[in-house]
Amino acid sequence: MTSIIETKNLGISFGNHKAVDQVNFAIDEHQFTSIIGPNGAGKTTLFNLLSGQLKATNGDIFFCGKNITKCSTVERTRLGMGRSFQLTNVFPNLTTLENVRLAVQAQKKIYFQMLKSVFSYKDHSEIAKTILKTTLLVNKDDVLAKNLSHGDKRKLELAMLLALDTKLLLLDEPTAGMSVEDVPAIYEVIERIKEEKTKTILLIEHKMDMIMNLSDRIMVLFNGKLLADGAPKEIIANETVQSAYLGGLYDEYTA
Amino acid sequence: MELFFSLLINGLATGMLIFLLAVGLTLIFGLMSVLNFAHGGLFAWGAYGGVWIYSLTESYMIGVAGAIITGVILGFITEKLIIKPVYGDHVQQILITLGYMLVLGELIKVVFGPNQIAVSPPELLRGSIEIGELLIIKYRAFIIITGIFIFLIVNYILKNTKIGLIVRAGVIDKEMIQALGVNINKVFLYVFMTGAALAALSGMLLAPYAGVIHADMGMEYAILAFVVVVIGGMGNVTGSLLAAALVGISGAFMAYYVPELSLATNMLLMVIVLVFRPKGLFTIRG
Amino acid sequence: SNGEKGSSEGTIKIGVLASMTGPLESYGKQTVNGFELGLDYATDGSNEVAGKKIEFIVEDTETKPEVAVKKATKLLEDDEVDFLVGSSSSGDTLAVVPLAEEYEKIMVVEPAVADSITGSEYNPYIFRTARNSSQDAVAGAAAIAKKGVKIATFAPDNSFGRDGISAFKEAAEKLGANILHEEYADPAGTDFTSNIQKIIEQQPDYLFIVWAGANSPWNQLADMKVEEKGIKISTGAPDIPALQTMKPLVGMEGFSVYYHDLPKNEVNDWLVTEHKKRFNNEVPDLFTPGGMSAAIAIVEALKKTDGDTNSEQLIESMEGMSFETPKGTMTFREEDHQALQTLYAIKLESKEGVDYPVPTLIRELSPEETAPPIRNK
Amino acid sequence: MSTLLKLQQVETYIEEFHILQGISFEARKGEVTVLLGRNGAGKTTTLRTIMGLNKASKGQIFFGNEEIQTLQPYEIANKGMGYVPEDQGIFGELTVEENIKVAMKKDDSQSLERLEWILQIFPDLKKFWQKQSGLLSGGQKQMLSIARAYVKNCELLLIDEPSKGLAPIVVEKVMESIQEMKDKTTIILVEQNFMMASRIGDYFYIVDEGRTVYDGKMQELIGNKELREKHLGIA
Amino acid sequence: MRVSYENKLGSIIFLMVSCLLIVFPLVYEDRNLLIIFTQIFIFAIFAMSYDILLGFTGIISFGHAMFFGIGAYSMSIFMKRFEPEMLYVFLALIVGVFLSAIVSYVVGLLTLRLKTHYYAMLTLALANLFYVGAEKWRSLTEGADGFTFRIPDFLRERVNFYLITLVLMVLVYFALKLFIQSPFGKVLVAIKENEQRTESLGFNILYYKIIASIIAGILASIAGALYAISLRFVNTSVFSIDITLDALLMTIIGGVGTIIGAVIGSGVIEFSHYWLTSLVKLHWIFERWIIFFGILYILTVMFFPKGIVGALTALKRKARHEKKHDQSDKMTG
Ligand SMILES: Nc1ncnc2c1ncn2[C@@H]1O[C@H](COP(=O)(O)OP(=O)(O)OP(=O)(O)O)[C@@H](O)[C@H]1O
Ligand SMILES: Nc1ncnc2c1ncn2[C@@H]1O[C@H](COP(=O)(O)OP(=O)(O)OP(=O)(O)O)[C@@H](O)[C@H]1O
Ligand SMILES: CC(C)C[C@H](N)C(=O)O
Ligand SMILES: [Mg+2]
Ligand SMILES: [Mg+2]
Repeated sequence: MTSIIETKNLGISFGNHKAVDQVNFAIDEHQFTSIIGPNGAGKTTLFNLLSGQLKATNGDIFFCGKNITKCSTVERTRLGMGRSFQLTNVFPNLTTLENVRLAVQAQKKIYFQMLKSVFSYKDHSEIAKTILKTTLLVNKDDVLAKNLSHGDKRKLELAMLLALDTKLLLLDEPTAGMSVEDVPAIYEVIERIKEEKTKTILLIEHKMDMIMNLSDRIMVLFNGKLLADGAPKEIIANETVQSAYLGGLYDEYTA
Repeated sequence: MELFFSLLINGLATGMLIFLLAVGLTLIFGLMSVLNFAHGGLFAWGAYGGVWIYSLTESYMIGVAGAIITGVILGFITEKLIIKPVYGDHVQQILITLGYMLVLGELIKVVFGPNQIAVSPPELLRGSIEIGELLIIKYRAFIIITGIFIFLIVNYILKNTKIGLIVRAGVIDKEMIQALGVNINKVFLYVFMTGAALAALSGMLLAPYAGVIHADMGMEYAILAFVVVVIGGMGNVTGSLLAAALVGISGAFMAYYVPELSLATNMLLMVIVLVFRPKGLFTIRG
Repeated sequence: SNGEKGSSEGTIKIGVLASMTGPLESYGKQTVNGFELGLDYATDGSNEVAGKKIEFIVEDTETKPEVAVKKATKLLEDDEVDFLVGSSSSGDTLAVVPLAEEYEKIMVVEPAVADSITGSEYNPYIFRTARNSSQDAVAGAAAIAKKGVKIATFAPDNSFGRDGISAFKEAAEKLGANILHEEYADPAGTDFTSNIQKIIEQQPDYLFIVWAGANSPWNQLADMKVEEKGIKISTGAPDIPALQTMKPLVGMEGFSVYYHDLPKNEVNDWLVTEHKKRFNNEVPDLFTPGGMSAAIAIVEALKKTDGDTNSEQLIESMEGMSFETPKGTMTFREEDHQALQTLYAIKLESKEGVDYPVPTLIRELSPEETAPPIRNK
Repeated sequence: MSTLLKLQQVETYIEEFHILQGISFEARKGEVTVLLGRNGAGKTTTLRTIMGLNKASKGQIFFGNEEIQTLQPYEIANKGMGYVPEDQGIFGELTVEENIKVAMKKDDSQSLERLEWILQIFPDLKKFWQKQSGLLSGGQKQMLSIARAYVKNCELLLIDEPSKGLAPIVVEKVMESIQEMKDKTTIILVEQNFMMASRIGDYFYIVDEGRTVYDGKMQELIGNKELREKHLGIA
Repeated sequence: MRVSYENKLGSIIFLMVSCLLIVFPLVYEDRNLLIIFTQIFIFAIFAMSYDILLGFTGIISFGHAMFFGIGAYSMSIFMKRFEPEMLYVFLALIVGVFLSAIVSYVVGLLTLRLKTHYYAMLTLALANLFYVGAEKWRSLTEGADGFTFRIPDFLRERVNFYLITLVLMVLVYFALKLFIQSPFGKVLVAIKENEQRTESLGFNILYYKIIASIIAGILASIAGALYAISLRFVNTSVFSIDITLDALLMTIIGGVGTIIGAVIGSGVIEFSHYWLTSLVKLHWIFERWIIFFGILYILTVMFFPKGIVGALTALKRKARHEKKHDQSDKMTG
């Protein structure tokens, strides 16, 4: 089986601070991998490297066997890597629907059409609306994104990623701030995508129950280094992970 | 060698003058991120107010004080009426301050008449000193000293108080700074008034230098001040000082050695700086 | 419906374009005041010529060519004026000049100076009572240029400055002077010391300056002790507010277009008295006599045609016409319709009770002496 | 125990939208009062209204004995209220140090003490003391926001979802710190992490569609599965 | 859906007004008004081109006069150097468009490096360099004095020219309306809102910014060419900051990001200018009409902070909301 994404000695430094340091991994297609680690461990930075928001100081990234280290964000997205952002990052003065429709438009590769109204692309709106429903954003089509509550913004963030419909999904704390009531539904959405076995998912989360239930594999980042990489059971047993990341709280989740 | 020093000193004096024009703008535009196109209007009013009092009292110092008072009063009115409603919205700032600039400029003509008014330096600062071959115009030396003095004061205040910090924080997130217990509206008002007072002061200092004041002087010099603030890096007083010196000195040397390009000097300088250092020569740390 | 208005009703309409706002506001107002006085003078207060009433409408060009065109078109089409007069800026005037031709109306140019108005952009409907740049230059040259005199020049780096200097150069060289160096500075600059430095290095006998605008070099010339270094400064005397900035130049020899003390004739006496009477004791300034001359020229022409406003006739009667103005006799030269006129070689002197240096007469420069080259062919 | 903050039928409009339609609750001294409710219920708006960042159009807010709904945010803050907003509200272009300094009164030894204490809880902040705060990781920003509110000595602290984005071990520390402060500082907490809310909360209110619809002791909620299912959709 | 409906309404009104304007010169002979309208149409095109940058791509430029000036000088120089014939008018237009496309391409490239004020100041400087260039290249431009030129007789006829500018404005309006409603236009708005996010959706923002910049530049150059024809005169003032400020003010007063706002703004400014200056005859205070002009700007910001169109939409939205409110009240009540 070929790996869909692979890194070789990947690293980035900010000044003399190595935020990501010599990270090597390869992820198989349709695998569900979670990344955990303390705050500031370099998880988001790793995502930024994979999706092209940041340029690696050293090392290489391969996507479907192709070296994409030098590719731009745009190229990577077009190759089939999509991501959501930890800190909500949407188009604040566009409506929820317009936000998602832009993602649909990108997915349909309608880039430079300037002589046709968007309203003639009926299917785009339909797809966007379906996705909004999936992500529990019903009745919010016409709300400007900046006026959404925090939790709803998180949902919109996810909706835009789903609309992009990429092979690889990089999810950065998708449920942070989502209400207890809605988390299960979002969890289900993610689980369903996993079950479909058409996409590869990389997930950053601090919610251990979610991670334990979904993951085929867990990678642990510590001070930019890949500290552990393995099946959920192994990882959770790891002492360093226990003491430096979970503290006493893990029991609560399993209880 | 004399030539070199002479060009240098004259360029530096022009630079200091530009710095004086720009320092108020550095506070208002650089720190508060307000695109105040009426800045020129403020300093034209400072010049007129100051010169008027100067001619009444025949005391240059009282004239300077008068200019500062004009600036403070005008700054107060301007902030309350014109600037306060548009913090954070550049597009609206452009419209309202341009409108206000028209009002200020025309009001000068109503109050002081449309003609230019001649101004000469006080007795003490007239003429020049000769040191060997080198000729130093007294008023220019005065400008250089004043410029450095003002720079030191403003810099001291920004470095040793939290004002600069609070203003920058307030621009980033006005609500949050209030939630931390800061009456940001008042701080903005005071900073604006200070900026206006500095603008007015610089107008007054410019008057004897140029020898004349006129109602349209505002727009003419304001652009130069904007140029310096941008080249120096927004909100960076030291940057503005250095940028102003750079503009002044390169102007002097260009006029001497490459006169064909002297018309374009400032703008060329700005293009070069912006293309190679997109955030200004001296970007603010942090 | 508009067609019937106008001259046939026995009213002659004149549209005056002037900068009533903007940087040339004071020039505009001088022109308008002068024009009003001129009509009074020429019609003996009746405002009538050959039985027809004269009306004039002032429009503000704001010193913007596009506004000037709009206003001129309004005057020509809505008000159906028979004459245009104006304007305070050469740019505005140049933009309007073709309209005069298109509508076949006489335009009396006052006080715009650009040579091209009666030169390359000339059309037969244009008459200019103002002196042009070349006349200035010839006068400037006449005041200082002699065989063997070394002259450096200083001017703003724009059309006004460059045209002025090239005309001066031509005139001065004709008189045998030697132009050592031409220096041009940023018209909006504040620091001219570099330029002055360069001039000093050339060691000329004279420095001839063409300057307009408030940011003048006078102070810096004094501060840099140009005159102490044996270089005499010469320039044109501007209007009174600008003279106030020229205190450092007392003693300077140059030329003047007009200062109310200079011309000695009845028209000027009348102008000075009347002006003082009407405008709380102020004296007429630089372009007031110009406005007056324009009015006199129009009335005189109408007298000749007996009130007929047909342009062909007017042109015919105006070409070569001489008329009395505050500056003495002016004559519209047949070839290019430029009014030849007296200019004045002067010296700036300080005078008791006057808070600016006063231009005092050295000698009158006759219209023939200052006649500029003909350049409209 | 005495009531420190009391809201009576508070209503708030944002632009033309009627967001809060009747919020009533009290926070007692020395307790942690938790606001629960689903996304968009109006919890954040409630905190913002208390802080004066949104203006209540109806109803009263008492802080101690004083009505504060007409005051300016800075006046409210200076009465002894602190706020950790949901989007952290850090000044991204300033350094960590500057963010903290902005909040501190000058030469306040008490604040310095508190700063010491908070930096022990979040050693990361110390490590990145001179770093531009906008470059911090998500969790670090959250820590900074909490720390900044802590250094001020306030009587009442409004905290909007502090645990989001924090590693479990840090969440635990935040919880401990809140416990530690409790006797001096009263806390109103909005929290989606039910584990955390239940561990440190004393009393809770449930907000739905801009109204407070249920309240009770935390213990009650923990013990009552039915209640949880009804109001929070969790078991 | 609603959005498209509202847009249609605006466009229908616009079209109706335009039709009225077409018959206007036939029924009412007032050359003065004709000229004012022509000027409005030309500046409407210019302001609309500016709105593409300011309203849709979020770019503040202080140098838009650059393209206006290029258009104006291309036309003027062609008319002066060659014969005043329609052939050369078209040639001049093409040359102007071509030149400003090149310049706007280069300037557009810089948007990638520079943000907000910095970009604004850079464009200010570049436009100023063009200004100086025009001043210096006197053999071609005759500097600040400028020069007059002849134009084809067909265009000299004011009614013809009025109709041409009107039709051009209407065409530009609808083309831009389509443009901003297109997928391309939507990406532009996305860029204005959040560049980085737009990129991560797979849109190459550089292309979009450059294309927007070029379109704006080309339209501005056409406006400049028309302006030169209307004056039959050109001088360096076409490169001045005042020209840019005009576009800026018109766009803001009308309502940023609305296209129609640019047209309305152009009309408002030209007419209030005309009206205020004509008041001078009434009272001496209006000699200082510029004060009132300035106050107009100030009042606009205070009472219509989103411009005239913005104020109208807000009113409408409020009305709709209240209606909805009433209904829901009824339902519950
Ligand atoms: N652009 C940047 N410049 C400088 N330092 C950075 C930058 N981006 C991240 N860092 C630093 O790199 C480290 C890793 O940050 P990162 O955002 O990847 O953490 P994280 O693992 O996602 O943490 P969290 O769980 O809190 O989100 C942090 O210490 C952060 O301050
Ligand atoms: N500026 C605004 N304009 C219109 N509606 C707004 C605005 N701000 C908030 N809202 C709406 O007000 C409602 C309440 O928002 P609030 O942020 O208080 O919710 P919350 O309970 O904090 O939700 P969350 O748990 O997601 O943070 C939401 O439906 C939101 O869409
Ligand atoms: C002397 C003045 C009338 C000069 C004016 N600036 C012009 O261009 O004509
Ligand atoms: Mg992260
Ligand atoms: Mg919230």
